[in-house]
Amino acid sequence: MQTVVQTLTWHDTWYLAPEIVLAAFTIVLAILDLALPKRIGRNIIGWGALLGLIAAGVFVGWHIHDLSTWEEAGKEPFRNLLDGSYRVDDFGNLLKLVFLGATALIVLASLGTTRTDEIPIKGEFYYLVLPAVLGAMVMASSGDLITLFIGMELLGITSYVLVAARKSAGISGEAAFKYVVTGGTASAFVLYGMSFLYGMTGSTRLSGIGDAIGNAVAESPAMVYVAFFLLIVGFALKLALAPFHAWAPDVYQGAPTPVTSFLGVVAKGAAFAMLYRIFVNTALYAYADNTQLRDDLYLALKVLAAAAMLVGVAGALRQQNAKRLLALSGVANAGILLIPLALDVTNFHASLFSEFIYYLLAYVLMNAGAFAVVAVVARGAKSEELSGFAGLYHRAPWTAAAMTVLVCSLAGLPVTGGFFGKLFILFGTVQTKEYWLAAVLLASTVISYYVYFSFIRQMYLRGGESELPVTVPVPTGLVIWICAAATVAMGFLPKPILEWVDGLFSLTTDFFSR
Amino acid sequence: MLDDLPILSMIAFLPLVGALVLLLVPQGRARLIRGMALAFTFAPLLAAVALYIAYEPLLGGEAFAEKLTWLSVPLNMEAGLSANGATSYRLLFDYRMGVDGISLPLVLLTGVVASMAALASVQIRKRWKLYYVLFLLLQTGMYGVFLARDLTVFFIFFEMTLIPMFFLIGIWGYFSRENAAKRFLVYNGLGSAVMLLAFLMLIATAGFSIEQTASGAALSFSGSYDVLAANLADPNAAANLNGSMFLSDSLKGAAFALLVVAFGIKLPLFPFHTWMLKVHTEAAPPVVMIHSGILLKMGAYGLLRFGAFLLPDQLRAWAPALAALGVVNIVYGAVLACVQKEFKLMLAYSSISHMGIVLLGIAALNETGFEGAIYQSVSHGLISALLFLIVGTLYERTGTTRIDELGGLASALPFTSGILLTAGLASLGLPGLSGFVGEFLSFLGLFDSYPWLVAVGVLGLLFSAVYVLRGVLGMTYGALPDRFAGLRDVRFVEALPMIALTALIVLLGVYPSLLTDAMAHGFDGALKLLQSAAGR
Amino acid sequence: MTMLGSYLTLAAVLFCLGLYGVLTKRNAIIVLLSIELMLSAVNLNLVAFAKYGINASLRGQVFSLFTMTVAAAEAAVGIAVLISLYRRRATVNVDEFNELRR
Amino acid sequence: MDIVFSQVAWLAPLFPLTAFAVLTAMGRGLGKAGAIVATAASLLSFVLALLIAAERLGDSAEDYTGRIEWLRAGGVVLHAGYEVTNLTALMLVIVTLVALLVNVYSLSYMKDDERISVFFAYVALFTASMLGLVLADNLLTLYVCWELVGVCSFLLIGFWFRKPEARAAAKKAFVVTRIGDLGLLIAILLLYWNMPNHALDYTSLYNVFHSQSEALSDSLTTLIALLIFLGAVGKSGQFPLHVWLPDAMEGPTPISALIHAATMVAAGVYLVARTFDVFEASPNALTVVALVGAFTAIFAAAIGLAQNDIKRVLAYSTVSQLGYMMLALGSGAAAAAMFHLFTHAFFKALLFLAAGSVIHAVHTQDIREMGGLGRRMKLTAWTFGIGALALSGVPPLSGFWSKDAVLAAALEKSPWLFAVAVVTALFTALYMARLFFLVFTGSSRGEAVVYVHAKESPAAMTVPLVILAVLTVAAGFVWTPWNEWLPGWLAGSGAGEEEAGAGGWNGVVVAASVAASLLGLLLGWLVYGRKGAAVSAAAAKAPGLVRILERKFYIDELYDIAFVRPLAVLGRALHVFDEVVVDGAVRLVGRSVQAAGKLNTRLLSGQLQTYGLAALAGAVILIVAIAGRRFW
Repeated sequence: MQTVVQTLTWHDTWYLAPEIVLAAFTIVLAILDLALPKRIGRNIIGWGALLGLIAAGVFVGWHIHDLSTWEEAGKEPFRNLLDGSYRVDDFGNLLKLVFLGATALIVLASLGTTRTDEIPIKGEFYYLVLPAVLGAMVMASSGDLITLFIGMELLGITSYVLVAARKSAGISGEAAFKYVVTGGTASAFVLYGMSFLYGMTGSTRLSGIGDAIGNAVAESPAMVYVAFFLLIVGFALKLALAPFHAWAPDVYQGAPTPVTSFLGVVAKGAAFAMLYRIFVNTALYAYADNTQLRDDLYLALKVLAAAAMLVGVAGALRQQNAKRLLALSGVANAGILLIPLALDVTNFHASLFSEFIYYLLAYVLMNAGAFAVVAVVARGAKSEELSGFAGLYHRAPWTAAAMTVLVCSLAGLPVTGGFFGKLFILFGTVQTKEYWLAAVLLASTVISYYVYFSFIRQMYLRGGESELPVTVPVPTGLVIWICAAATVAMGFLPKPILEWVDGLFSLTTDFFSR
Repeated sequence: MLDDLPILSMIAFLPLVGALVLLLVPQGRARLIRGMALAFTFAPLLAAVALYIAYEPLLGGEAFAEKLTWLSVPLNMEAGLSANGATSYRLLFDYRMGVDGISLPLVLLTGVVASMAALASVQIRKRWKLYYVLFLLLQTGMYGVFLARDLTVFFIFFEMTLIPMFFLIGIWGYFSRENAAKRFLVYNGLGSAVMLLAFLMLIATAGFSIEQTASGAALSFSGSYDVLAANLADPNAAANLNGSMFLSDSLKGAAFALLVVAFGIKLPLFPFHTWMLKVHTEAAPPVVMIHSGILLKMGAYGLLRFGAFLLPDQLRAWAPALAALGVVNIVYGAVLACVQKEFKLMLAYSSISHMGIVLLGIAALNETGFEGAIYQSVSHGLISALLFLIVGTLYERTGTTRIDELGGLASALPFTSGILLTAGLASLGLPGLSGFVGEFLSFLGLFDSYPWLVAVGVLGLLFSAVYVLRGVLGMTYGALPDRFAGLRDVRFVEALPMIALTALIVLLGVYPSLLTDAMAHGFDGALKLLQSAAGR
Repeated sequence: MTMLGSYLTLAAVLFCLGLYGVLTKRNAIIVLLSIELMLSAVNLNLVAFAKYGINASLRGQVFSLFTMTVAAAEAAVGIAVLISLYRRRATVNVDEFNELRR
Repeated sequence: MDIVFSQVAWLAPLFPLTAFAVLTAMGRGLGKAGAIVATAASLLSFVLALLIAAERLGDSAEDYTGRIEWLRAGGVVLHAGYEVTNLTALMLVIVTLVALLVNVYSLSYMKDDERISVFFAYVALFTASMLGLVLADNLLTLYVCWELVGVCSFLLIGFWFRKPEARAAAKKAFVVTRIGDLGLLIAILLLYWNMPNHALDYTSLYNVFHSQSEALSDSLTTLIALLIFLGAVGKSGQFPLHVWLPDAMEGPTPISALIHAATMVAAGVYLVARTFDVFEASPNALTVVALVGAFTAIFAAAIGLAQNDIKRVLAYSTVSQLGYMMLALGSGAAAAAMFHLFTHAFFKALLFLAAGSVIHAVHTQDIREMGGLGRRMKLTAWTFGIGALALSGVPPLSGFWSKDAVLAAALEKSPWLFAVAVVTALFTALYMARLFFLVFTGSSRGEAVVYVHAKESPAAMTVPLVILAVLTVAAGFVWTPWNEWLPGWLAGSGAGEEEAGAGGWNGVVVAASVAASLLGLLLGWLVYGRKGAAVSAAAAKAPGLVRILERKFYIDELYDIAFVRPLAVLGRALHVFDEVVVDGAVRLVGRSVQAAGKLNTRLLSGQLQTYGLAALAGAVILIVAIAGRRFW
């Protein structure tokens, strides 16, 4: 059957406003960067990028508000563009907000720390971040394999360049190359899987696939399995889930610190968004027709999650380089973030998205904050080794305190966002009776105490050989403290966020309804 | 007059307030910092005493209970639930505080030991400010654990003791303090992780409650003790929720086993005890006072609280095992204590031995045993606090606490030695001192059901005599080595907490009703449950 | 359906070749090219499905067009990165790109 | 007749307790003044004791009991109470009297010690707890005081704490007696759970056991009796727990007199007498008591023959005499036992104090370095002589009468026990003679200087000697064949002793005992008393035997091998176990995690294609494991 292609109307541009804003800012800033004479510092472009991100964020917020008004009006709160290849719904919007916020934090932090010797062409960094976020946003709100793929590649390619931005250091180039190859291979796997998905169902529309997948499994299950497992492998590579994680530490170490935290937060989040879009819309949607497929796939996801959590923390045990350590803890956290998706949806447990986004938010905060601290410390100590943190308690007590909060959150100690994020995920796991997974999560948490202990030890129990105080640039300090404060706030009052998410998001409307 | 102001929260959070205030004081003002820390340590103690005076055993702590919904987090509802007529589906984190005959003595103990430790902290020579901030945070955690009435709140307070303790060990300890701290953190982290799993199991299966509102059934999960107790006690509770919630015995058993491990680590139970040896030897004496004086008691408290009040069947099923383990603890710890050369290690092992007696009391499953367990916890808390106080002063003067390196101190430090001797006698269970009452009650309680185990356990008293005298006499009696000739006895500041603790130990030994009366009726609910459990 | 089968087989072979290249070839250029090989396998798949698959439509072909363009961009970036790296290391041997480790 | 003083009997322990409190509060500064205070306190309680006894002399004085609730835990209600019976009244007099005398004596004996006030504080605490023990109306209260007297004895044995021997002796005393205490504790637990309505007081015991009620099975009764007896064995230094008592002589001599001769060690006998109903309910237990007593008596007497330390000789004789008392108890004659306890308290205290006065004079305890002191210190010699004769059972001194009663009881029980007792009597006389002659007669064997300066002790020390000597002579007449007042009076109440007149006038007994004692004395004179008799005469004749006796039958060595060493070995073994196995397991877990981490780090070789291969392997495993299940 031939569907009539719905064309893009002017009216629709309103729904694309955030994306358009970002694109516009990218172009303007690029031109600005060329036009501006050398003597003028490139921080202006940084501030511009920040402005763009905020503007986009405002529009997203506006959309969220619109949608909720529709909901009150009894209208289904989502909008299909290009007959469903692009969806503006709460799922997308919430994630977009997270991405934009995270990027804004990172950019703000980098305004303080990045020096010319780290990123020679600062402007480049700033106006390349925007298209990357744009890609992430597209991934978050696509309803079609093609658009998903475009978003993925937009994000991917720009981040390749960003990783390489630290021209001075050879490792940057090496990291970029490794990232290119891994990323390329990952995309190849994902695409190959997509192609089979399309082949089995005859549609690239997620909704179409969801409708057709049931029969497809009935006809030729093997092909469908092939499709999905290719996808899983591809995403496992992108998310650096164990044992697909080995590239992550290298890339994270080689990349400029702001880029690293961008990869750790936004790129991961976007990949998760894509994973949600595909799996919920197809496998979970087809649950009624075919439980077996879904069970197998989700079991695979659970296993991956478990492996990631354990390998991540275990690997981090012996790391001496702060960025590599955080990279590996990122592996573990990716595993944790994967759990909600992998859990069954039962009468009593349907809050997978709340669990996911809450922990994602907490993770964004602690990660961005931690990397900001790393950047500051690295600046002082001229190295990214843990030893750079030695005696931080004397040299910069407040920064040390903030770092302690962030580390506690990473370790999932109360009362922090990380704690409640983990708590909700655990509760979901227990509700769906996946006790083994809960046990693994807890075990990895306990091991992670050892890991994060190394930060604490350096900061409090070691006298720094250089007792000279660390200078914290205002913007970076601001970010650090925003992150720390927000982390604590999320620990004491998770309610507002969750109420909000619960009010906006609903599996049925955001994914299933056509 | 007390029941109109939230005294329990005051007790729990005054130290926290103190910590926050302390943060604002400049590092240099050592005296001011110390004074404020003392003030904020004694304040909750006074509050606790006021509570003790106002507490009516017959009425229980109802008058003081506090409850306010801290978080009520929405859980997304699937079509299935709304089909069952549920209109809202939430996860409740209630902030519930309460006091009863079990927690009251321990709260008092916390107050006393913490205050004495604060006084003893004169020995702390570096990083005053951080020390006292952490010290106060730790107190909030400890009070909270004993006062909480909701699993999540309990867990949070429990974890709150973890971090400050970790720093206190790691920064102000002796030579291999980092190792000890790391061990403490990971081992106890493991414990609390296991505990959390058990808690979540309970919440997710037994924590539900349905209230019919005008708009329909409001379904919620919470960890509040009352809800859990109600559901767990009600055999057909599962049916209340169209069967899809399950309270299978196997699950209850698993949860209880997890709890035994979790609190066993704290207690410490025989195979899980090695971590606390390091803490005893490596941490600074005031910190050990807190650790061995209070933190260990959380294990006993948790077992009683969640065993006797929530999972009586399982406690009953486990009682023989617990009793046996208790005896193992007693004898194992005592025998090991007999051969230690390091006094602190000897004390550590004796703690293991004494906590074994607590286990016996719990395993007795009758009021006598339970009260014995709590009494023993309190008295051991006081005694070991006193002992480590002395250890601190001795180490300060002699630079060692090895039994074989010391001797004849009675001629150089008569006062300290006298107190040390008294403490030793108390810890070997001399009647007239607090140690005897707890031990006697525990044995008495258990004897009814397991006379032979008691007969073996009593050996612990014999061994305790052996190692205590070996240690104490070895250090205080005999000829005084010349290098100690110039030692000066304690100053008044140091003597004060010693005298106070000794006085308490004697008081509790001579007039035990002080505590037992407060504990009376504290276990009525649990005993009822246990009876019905026996019935089933 | 036989046609489809053979196309898919060919695509599979290509994909595996590409993967093999990525995993074994020492020359960075070849590695990048192998990735392209994998992507072209995908394209072959898409086109084949678009022709012979159930409810065949232009979608697959459109998809493949997108894939090619993006692949081109990716390759370009890849080469650029490689060149900058080559400037510094004076080698394109993948084995020697191991400054980042442990 | 009204019994006003009995009602305030609780004051008796209170006086010394207050003294103790004052002395500890004041601390060392008090010095001599403290001593005065303590002595005054003991005087007060002595007066009170006399008054109580006086008002009970009339036969029909009923018992008085007063109690308070000590602790209520759930169902358990434990009382603290006191009870005044004729028996307790008797004990009160003994204890307070000896305590008073010892206090007076110590005023001068200890005057040069800078810790004198500490000493008196301990003594006061001891007196208080001993009186509490005597007055207690139930077993728990008794147990509490029981432990307290133990601690005081421990403290006083170790009073000269700088001496390593003192430290060792103190530790030994505490630990060994504790073994017995645990028996008592278990007995109490058993009684608590088996007595009707959990009563622990003597009255209920009397009701339950005496009326042969079937509340408790025979075997249980026997078990309880034996456990109680175990406690007595520990305290009264009966075999096999006697080892601590001789070592306890490390303490100051007045303490040996007070605690380790007259009062505390007798507490075991008192305990058995107090709970005699339990024993009567179980004949087997009684037999055990008798046997242990008899054996201890002869065993200790034999050892006493070969000791060279004046105090140790007395110590072993104490053990042996306590054996006598146990024998009497075992033979069912509680009154006889109490009678012997009564007399023994006086003459043994006398002997110890006299010995103290000797030691005070010559600063040695080794009788081989003494001799001829009789000429230098007449009073001491005379009093000591009286005590020795009394102990040897020479009529008409008190020792004769009480020993007579015991022997009679033994004969009733069985001729063998009687025989043993008689032989013991002979030994007793022998070693007392040896002691007396070696110390007081002949010529000095120590350094001449010491001998020259040795002189009679001051009045504060001699006066108590005289008083005790008088009592030693007189005390026996409360129970003579023609005046059976004591047993009747005791039977009047308390321990309830129908077959009181166990003694009676029995020609055989008298003849045997007199013969034995005289023979012993004669032997002693022949070997040690005559001119030119060598100190080591006996050793020369039978060296092997003497060595065994000197080494006290190697009991200490035996225990060392049997218990002390194994415990230490076990401890070390467990220590290793703890380090290696238990902690090793923990470390192993940690290590394995670390190893996993290392493995992961090894994977991160920087070789991109290695990463790829690892990933591929993982992918294959995953797919085969999960998708594979469906298709194969």
